[in-house]
Amino acid sequence: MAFEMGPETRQVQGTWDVTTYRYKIEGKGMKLLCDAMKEKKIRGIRCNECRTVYVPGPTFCRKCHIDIDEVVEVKDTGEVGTFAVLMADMRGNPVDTERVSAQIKLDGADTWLGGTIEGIDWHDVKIGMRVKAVWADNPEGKLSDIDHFEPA
Amino acid sequence: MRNVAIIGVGYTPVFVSKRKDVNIVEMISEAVDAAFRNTNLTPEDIDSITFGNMQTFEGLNLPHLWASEHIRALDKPTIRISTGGTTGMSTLQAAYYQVASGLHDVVMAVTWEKQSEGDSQVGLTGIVMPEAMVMIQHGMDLFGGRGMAGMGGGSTGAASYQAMSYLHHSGASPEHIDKMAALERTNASKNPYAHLRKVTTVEDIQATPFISWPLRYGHTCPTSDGATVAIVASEEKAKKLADQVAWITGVASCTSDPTTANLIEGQLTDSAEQQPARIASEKAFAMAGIKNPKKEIDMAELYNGFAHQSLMWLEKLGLCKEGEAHKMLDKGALDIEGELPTNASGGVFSTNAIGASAMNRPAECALQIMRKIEGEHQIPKKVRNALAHGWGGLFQYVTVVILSDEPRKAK
Amino acid sequence: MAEQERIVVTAVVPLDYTYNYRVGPYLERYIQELGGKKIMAIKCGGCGKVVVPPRKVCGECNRVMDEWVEVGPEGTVENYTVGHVTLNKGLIEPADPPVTLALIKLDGATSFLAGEVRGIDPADLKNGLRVKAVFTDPAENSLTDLDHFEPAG
Amino acid sequence: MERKVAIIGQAQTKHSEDIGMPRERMLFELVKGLFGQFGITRHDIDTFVLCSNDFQVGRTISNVFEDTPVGAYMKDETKVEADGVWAVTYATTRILSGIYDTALVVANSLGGSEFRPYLIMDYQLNPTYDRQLGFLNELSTAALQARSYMDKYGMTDAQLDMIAARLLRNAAKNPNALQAKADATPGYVAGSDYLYEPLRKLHCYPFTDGACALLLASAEKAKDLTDNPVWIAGMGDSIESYYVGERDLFRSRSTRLAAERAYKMAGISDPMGQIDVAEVSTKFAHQEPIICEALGLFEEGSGGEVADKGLSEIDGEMPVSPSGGGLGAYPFSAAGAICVAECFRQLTGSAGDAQVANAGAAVAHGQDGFCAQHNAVIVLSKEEG
Repeated sequence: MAFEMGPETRQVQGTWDVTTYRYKIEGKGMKLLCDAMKEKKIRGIRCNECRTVYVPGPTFCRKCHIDIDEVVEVKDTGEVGTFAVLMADMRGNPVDTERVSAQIKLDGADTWLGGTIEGIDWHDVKIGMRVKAVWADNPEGKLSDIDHFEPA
Repeated sequence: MRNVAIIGVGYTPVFVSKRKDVNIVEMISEAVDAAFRNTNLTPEDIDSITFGNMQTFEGLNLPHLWASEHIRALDKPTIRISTGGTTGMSTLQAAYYQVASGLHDVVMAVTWEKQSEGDSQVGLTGIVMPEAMVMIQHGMDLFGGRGMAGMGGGSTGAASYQAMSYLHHSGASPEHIDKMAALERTNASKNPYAHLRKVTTVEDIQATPFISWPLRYGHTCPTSDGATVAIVASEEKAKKLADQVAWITGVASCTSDPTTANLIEGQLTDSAEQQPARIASEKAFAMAGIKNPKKEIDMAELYNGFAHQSLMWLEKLGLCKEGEAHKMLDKGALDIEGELPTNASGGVFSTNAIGASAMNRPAECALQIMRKIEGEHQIPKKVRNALAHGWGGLFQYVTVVILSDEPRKAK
Repeated sequence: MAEQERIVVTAVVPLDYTYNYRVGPYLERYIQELGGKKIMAIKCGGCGKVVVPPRKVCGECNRVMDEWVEVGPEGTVENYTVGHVTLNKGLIEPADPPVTLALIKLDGATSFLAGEVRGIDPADLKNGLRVKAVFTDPAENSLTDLDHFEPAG
Repeated sequence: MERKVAIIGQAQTKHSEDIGMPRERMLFELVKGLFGQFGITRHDIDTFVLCSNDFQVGRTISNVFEDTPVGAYMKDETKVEADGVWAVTYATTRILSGIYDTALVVANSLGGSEFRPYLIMDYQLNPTYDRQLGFLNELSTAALQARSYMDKYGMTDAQLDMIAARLLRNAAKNPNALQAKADATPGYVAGSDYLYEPLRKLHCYPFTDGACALLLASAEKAKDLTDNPVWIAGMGDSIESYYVGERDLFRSRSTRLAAERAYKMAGISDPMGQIDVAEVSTKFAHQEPIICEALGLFEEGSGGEVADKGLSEIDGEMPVSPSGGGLGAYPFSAAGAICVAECFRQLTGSAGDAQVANAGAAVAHGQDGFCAQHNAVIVLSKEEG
């Protein structure tokens, strides 16, 4: 059976006023991480029970459902957990240079951290590849203090 | 628990990118009417209604309230379920539990989306927007691409992480994604209720540009307007009301932590690991009395927002060994005529009215079992057991429903 | 465990989401007819009720409604409230002068239509008051072409 | 139904205007506290039923970041998007099915500090008509409902003030309530500003941050975990027309139908005689008589008389909302779950200063929509039945 679409009807607008919200977000792990980055260090939180190391650190363990607050430092080297090569921008237009975004499992951490990989042709990036962080010259305590990662 | 069957399904007459002729509740009522028509039931036969969609996609809070007349809910129990991409199946599961518990005998599950009225990219971004703002406040370079890149470029970027990890661990090649995409689009061309209905070749897929390696435009799903309704009933009622039914023999859901990326707290799992799929499917198989799913499951309808996912889910849901899915694809086993027809409907990948997407999976399985498929995608072999799968949340939430041609045997 | 140091970050998201809703054939015709200063309602072939604004389905008898009838433009106030505030994006703002909101049973309709009654001291607003519709002139091809109500006669 | 389901424990936040912590932390502490009461862990829970709302949380898929705080990591979980009573009924259904033995219900919202409740209500309006015109909103519709009841049955403004004053006094006996005044009088209520006539500020629910968790179990499991279970004896819900202009606002048809279903299941034929206490989700003072009458607790139209005679006081003939109800605190999504939790406190004799003597059966109510379009009812009992 063929379905015939009826005539077009007009549109009216509505909004969802997201700007009226005041979202409260746990900031402890992010502050711990950013403070450490000022010293070119990376810190997270470890669960005392299952020994999982989270970076950035949450205030409770996902698996054990207990409060956690043991600060640990992890290395700025690690391996590529997975990656993607950005070839179009948010609007779908091709980008001039491909950018390698990766999820990196830092040595000593059980979670992944996002970052950009440079200094290698994107065709040669592999999962499991060793990388190290390249720090900004004058870290300010921001996520951008790790400028990028490069092959170790 | 009582046995429960799907006794009928109703779709909107079409799933398309823009229904400009009707408003939201008018569109939903088309699927409700179709379900009544297909089952010869009337609203008086319905004890209770379950209802679901992704409400932020249309900017409507609790839309079942506005829709109450149009879904024929007046004076009936009604419940709204919302679990993201899996909403459709979660809504069906709520209907299942209402009947299995003995609370109701005949329940109608109503699921829909009219994505043309909102902006689904914006809606999806809204999941993590507050966290992203905090990361930007802490110096994350979201758009410049330096330093910590955060999301890796929207939902496709996050899906690319998953695709890459899957390819690496399974040994499949990017061409397998193209091949799966072509297969499903071609299946969709046979399905009158599919949105993208063009016979598609591997070359067609490969002609589309990359968004984020390894994913191309041709690997992503459309956004659709449409609604799907299923009516479920107890064993006693099913036998009275319908000549052909499909039994719901297993249900399960499982969640992990949001795995898209590190947000403001480190996340535990690789988004290609999908342990919830393993946990949920094992539970559903056990409930359905299925001991060897590789042998006993005759078809699968999988939730694939992106083309690599069909292959990934087959492995994670225990329908084949890890690393085997692409070999089955090469052998033709996933074709409509194959040994494990996968997304004969064309999948979410070809039709995606999000709230209904995870409902269309069990709906298609049920119609295949009843041999009531309209269109050319009826699976030729007898389907005894089918697996329907839903996926949602922030890459971390899985639902599974097993449908069978016979009721569940009492233990 | 000691009381944890708590750092709560407040985030405000700098964008609002916009939606475009199709009104559907019932409201489309309703709006078009307002331009001709007509208020069109829809009648249920089952229970005979006449509802305005018009819509597709009668919830009581589950029928698709398709019989158009003109109602009003006069009607009777059946319920009302005087607002000493208004809500602007969810925030309470004082209303000076107070606003009126009435549920009006238009002649020929069985449902009540919400509307503002002007040209009357809010203290005189009462149930049973006869009112008539005032239309925007010239018409703007919009829902607000039925602009407000005022006392009849 | 072959099985019985019991509520074995409840936990609530201290409801406030600003809970001062992220939602995830609020939920984690709430659930940790509840588990602590019974010495159980998240692994003892078979299924999690969350209850929150995307618009209230301000993000798509509101439960995404709620799973791990409630302990649902790698567990069965789903989300109801409605008032918390529906989450309780859904969790009950899941246990009744025989597939699960324990269920945790967690409902929450941060309506005090995070979002604007009246704006969220606007998003429920038909976007093609009511939302375009702006006549209907949370307060104007409530005022029409109040006027409808008061006109129909001759309830006076003073009697409406009495209802609100009683609820505020009750709330003062509830350690978790937000809006409370131990010596509230009708005059105190009448001294607050008019919003939409006849409603004044103190007839309305306060904007509330809060959460409620309930632990449900099958009969067998309940007896393992507690000596003091409260049984879910009956439940029902019903929806009515969206169109405010097509409803009799002075009565609640959907509450009546919901109650009929719940009472039938619970074997209650005479609610006035058989129910000992009610916790009713009244967002506005005038809704109390409308809903209570639909629940069959008082004669239709008796709201004024009930207020005059003090029949619904904690020591009255039919105590209603000893917790202060919706006027004491109204965290969206959680409000109805809190009514269930308060009934649990009454039936286990742990309601403190608000304790009703000899409470054996209770009714809890929750609502959604303008002028309570959608209503749900749960009957709770000390008897397994």
